[in-house]
Amino acid sequence: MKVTRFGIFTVLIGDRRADRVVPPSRGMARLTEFSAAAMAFLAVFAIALSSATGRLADRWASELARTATIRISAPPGQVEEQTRRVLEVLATTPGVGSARALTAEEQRALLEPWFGPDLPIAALPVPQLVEVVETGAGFDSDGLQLRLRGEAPGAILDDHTRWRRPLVQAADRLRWLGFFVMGLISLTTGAIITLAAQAAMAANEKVIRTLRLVGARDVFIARAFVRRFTVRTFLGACIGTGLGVGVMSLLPPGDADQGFLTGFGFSGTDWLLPLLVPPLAAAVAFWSTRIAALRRLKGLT
Amino acid sequence: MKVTRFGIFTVLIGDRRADRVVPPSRGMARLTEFSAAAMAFLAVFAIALSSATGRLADRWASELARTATIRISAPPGQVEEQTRRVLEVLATTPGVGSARALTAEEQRALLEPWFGPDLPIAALPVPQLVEVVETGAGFDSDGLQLRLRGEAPGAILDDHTRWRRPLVQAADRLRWLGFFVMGLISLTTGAIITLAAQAAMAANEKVIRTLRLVGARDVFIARAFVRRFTVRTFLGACIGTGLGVGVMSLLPPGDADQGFLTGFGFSGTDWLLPLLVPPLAAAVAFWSTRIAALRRLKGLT
Amino acid sequence: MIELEDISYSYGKGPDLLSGVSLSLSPGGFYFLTGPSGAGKSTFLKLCYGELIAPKGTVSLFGRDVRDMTRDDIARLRRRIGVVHQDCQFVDHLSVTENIAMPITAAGQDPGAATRDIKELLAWIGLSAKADALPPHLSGGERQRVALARAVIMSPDVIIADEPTGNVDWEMSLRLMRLLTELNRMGKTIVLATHDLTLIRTMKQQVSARVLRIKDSRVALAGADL
Amino acid sequence: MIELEDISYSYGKGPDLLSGVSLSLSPGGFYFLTGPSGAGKSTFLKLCYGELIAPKGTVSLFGRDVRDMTRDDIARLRRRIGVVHQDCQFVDHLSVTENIAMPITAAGQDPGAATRDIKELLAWIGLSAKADALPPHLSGGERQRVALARAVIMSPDVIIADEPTGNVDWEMSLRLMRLLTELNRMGKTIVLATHDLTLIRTMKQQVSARVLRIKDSRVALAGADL
Ligand SMILES: Nc1ncnc2c1ncn2[C@@H]1O[C@H](COP(=O)(O)OP(=O)(O)OP(=O)(O)O)[C@@H](O)[C@H]1O
Ligand SMILES: Nc1ncnc2c1ncn2[C@@H]1O[C@H](COP(=O)(O)OP(=O)(O)OP(=O)(O)O)[C@@H](O)[C@H]1O
Ligand SMILES: [Mg+2]
Ligand SMILES: [Mg+2]
Repeated sequence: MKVTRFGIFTVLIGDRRADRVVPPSRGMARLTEFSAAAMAFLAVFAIALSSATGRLADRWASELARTATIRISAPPGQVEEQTRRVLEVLATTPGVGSARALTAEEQRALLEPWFGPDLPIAALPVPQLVEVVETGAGFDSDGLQLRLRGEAPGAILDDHTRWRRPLVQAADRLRWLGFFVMGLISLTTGAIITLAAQAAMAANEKVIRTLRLVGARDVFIARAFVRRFTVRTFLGACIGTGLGVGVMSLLPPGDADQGFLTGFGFSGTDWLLPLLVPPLAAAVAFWSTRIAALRRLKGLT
Repeated sequence: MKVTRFGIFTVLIGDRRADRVVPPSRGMARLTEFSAAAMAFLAVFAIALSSATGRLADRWASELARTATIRISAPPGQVEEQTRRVLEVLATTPGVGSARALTAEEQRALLEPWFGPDLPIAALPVPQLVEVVETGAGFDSDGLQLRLRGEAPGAILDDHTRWRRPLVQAADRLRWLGFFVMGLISLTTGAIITLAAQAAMAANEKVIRTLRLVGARDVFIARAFVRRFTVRTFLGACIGTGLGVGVMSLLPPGDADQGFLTGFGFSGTDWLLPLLVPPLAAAVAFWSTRIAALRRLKGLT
Repeated sequence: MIELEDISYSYGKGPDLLSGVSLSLSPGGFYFLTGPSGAGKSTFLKLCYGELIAPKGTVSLFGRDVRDMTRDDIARLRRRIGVVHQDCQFVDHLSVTENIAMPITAAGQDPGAATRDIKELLAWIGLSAKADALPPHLSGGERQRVALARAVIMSPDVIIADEPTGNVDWEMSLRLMRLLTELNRMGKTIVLATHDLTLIRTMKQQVSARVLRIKDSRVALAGADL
Repeated sequence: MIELEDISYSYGKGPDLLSGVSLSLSPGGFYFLTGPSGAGKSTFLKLCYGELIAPKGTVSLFGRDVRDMTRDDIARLRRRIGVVHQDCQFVDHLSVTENIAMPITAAGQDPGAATRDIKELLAWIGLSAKADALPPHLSGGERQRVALARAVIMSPDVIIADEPTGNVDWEMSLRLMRLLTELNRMGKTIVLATHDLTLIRTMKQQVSARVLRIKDSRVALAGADL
């Protein structure tokens, strides 16, 4: 029951004579090509989604999350002393990566939207702000609050991470959703091509019987079918990918500063990712048809 | 060439005798059911995407966009006078829906994160803030800035709409993307079912010829095929929808306050939308098979 | 019953297979159709039950011109004509019994009522044991017998059989012929294409059969020269 | 050449169609196989070229037990046995010429070299005009002739034909027989199933043919009682 191996190379080179024995079934051909094209088109969108979400999650993770602010409001003379003590506390707090007091200029820049550029910041009871950068593990914000209250009564912890963390999680989740949809599409393509191949083999049982009758080997028959389906799937996937990339490039280009939604699409080398779709689709078609063909042939003598 | 009408009702009621004449082709049956299921599954996700994005776009449109702030920094005695004049200017500016000066409490609440709750707001040179709500058309912000400069030299227009508008546009765009993907999925389903139906009709040409030979009318033959395909598609779509809804309900529930990403999924009556998928899929299958069947039959005598 | 008037027929752009054929098959007649392989016997029969429609000339079946018929009319017409196709077409996934009952099902009637008729027919053609077999599991001759059974089950006015005995042995051929002569005595019209001249000669001694011969795209009554 | 030893065969759980058949077909022999319809002629032939494999007993083809053969071995074996199937199986979308050349293509050889042989064969079977036709557009008898042409194109050692003349007229039958007797004179083994006793009697006068008869699940040499 052994069958001489034939690889994807033989399949692409092809054998005109073997090819001709497979009926050029218009219905099945169109079905295969169309499914491949539609799936490739959807795959391009799924790739774009997970690539855009990946970028977003990375940016949020690095920029937004993992920072907290401590605000120190105290009578003018005590601010510096309390700031020093807060920094000391933070230096010994597990989960705090780094901490530093903002300079007067930085504080002015933060307040500018509210008071305009001419604010005499030195003359005001503006609290001192301390920026805390978390480590990956994060710190225990209730414990820190308690310790701060003991050391520096004017210090208030404003933990941004509390509301930022869900956003990062959500971006991660969306990225996984993208992967999931991609996986689903690959499986669906594989299944549809497999089923189409099986249906084609079933519909062509007469041809297969006739070929066996006149002494054709399994490998001759299978190769013809496999080649037909692989080439059709590859062509369909190329068309679908081309259309998908075309539509994507028609979308207005995303401005990186405007966040995820306007940045939907590919950027930079991401444009190369869709190129993987047609060969992958062809590989799926090759294997699913090959297995379907050889399994079916085993049933006939 | 007229064919007695048969509706979706007859198709669902069925006719055991007519049914039996269509061969129970396992390959085609599975192909149809699987495509329908996969497409329904994807459709559920697309519906979820566009429904979540729709909610987001609505919220952003109502909450975020269409507001601007005017900041009036002036020597203490002049603030009230300039505020009055700014409101007058706004009242006659086209595109401004409403405008009002914030109260001292509201300003204190806004500044609290920076200065703590004990800020003696009256003692500070805190600028007066005026909230401006745009109409749908929006105002000409450069023109307004110029007019304000003439009337109230201390007034500065802070136009949030400039950076919020792209977000709303993006949300809208994502919603359209959802609709687009849904449309694409419907078309793909229709096409795959049509092609599968055509392929099945082609594969069963012998049965059809035999039935015509013994005096079966077109409507008898077509009905059997149409029923087979409609029922299979419906079943497949039910399975796919069920799986899709199941997976969606396993996703952690979104907290409406945390914005789009965590809120992916259905909320409230949106859960009813996926119920439309199976009947729509069945309708697509009904019509595409019916057309394929009657067209094919016309070619035979 | 079946009237052909100045019929010409060719497949595609090929030469005329039949040309200027005028013929009238009268009710209750028993006709043999013969001629060399490829002469057009099957083509002639297909014209007689509306599977092919001649572009030139008129074919009238039961008094109606086939070209004026809708597809549904033709379907109803076929219920009055039992046909044995040369390729014995069956619905391969249905049993022999269901296939024989197929004309009844297609006419929208209940095949259950014909169960006894089918059993008797199967016994006559020697296939009682094959009632539940599937057509692809039958031998060549068994298929031809089932096809004949299907053609006669509705006891149609006309029975058209294309080489119904090509794959059966001589004894079975005679058995099948007896079935057809019996139906002919009941007034049915029989048209039977065969290349087996021995069979024709034998039958001519039993029924007043007429023999049509296709030669050089003409159909002519054969005389004593058979 | 073809040796059967104590072969029994039944389809599924049915009764034994053949039982205890031992037989040896010698090289260069001309064998007729006859018996009533449904007796098992086609089944017997299928055992002789490995389409069916008997669970009991041994079939040796060219000295090798079929049960020891791989699928590829069987494929190669079929290139030495030309088969006319009772259903004349063709690749429907390829022309008559391509179908006749199919054994050459399947063996991985260039069918171009056989163009002249195919032309001569087509002329002999009277189908020169049909060289480019598709099999579904042929008449029943034309299909049988093409199937025979395909079986002999590789001039295989054994030619097995199942009712190759069921749908052709008497003159054509004799023409086809002359082709087979010619091949038999060249040393080929011929096994031919037919229910046409007239044909067998006529042929027996021309070649030293032996007649095998299947009866009651046994295969026996028929004597003068034919
Ligand atoms: N569908 C078709 N398209 C083209 N040519 C056809 C078609 N059907 C038949 N022919 C040709 O028409 C001729 C007559 O065919 P037909 O089947 O009527 O012959 P026949 O007399 O029944 O022969 P046989 O005894 O072999 O069955 C043949 O040469 C055949 O090749
Ligand atoms: N695939 C199958 N499955 C089950 N039964 C079968 C199968 N093929 C043939 N048979 C049965 O086996 C018996 C012998 O069949 P076979 O085809 O060998 O007969 P045959 O002698 O060639 O008859 P004919 O002259 O009619 O062609 C028949 O009764 C048939 O119904
Ligand atoms: Mg014919
Ligand atoms: Mg047989």
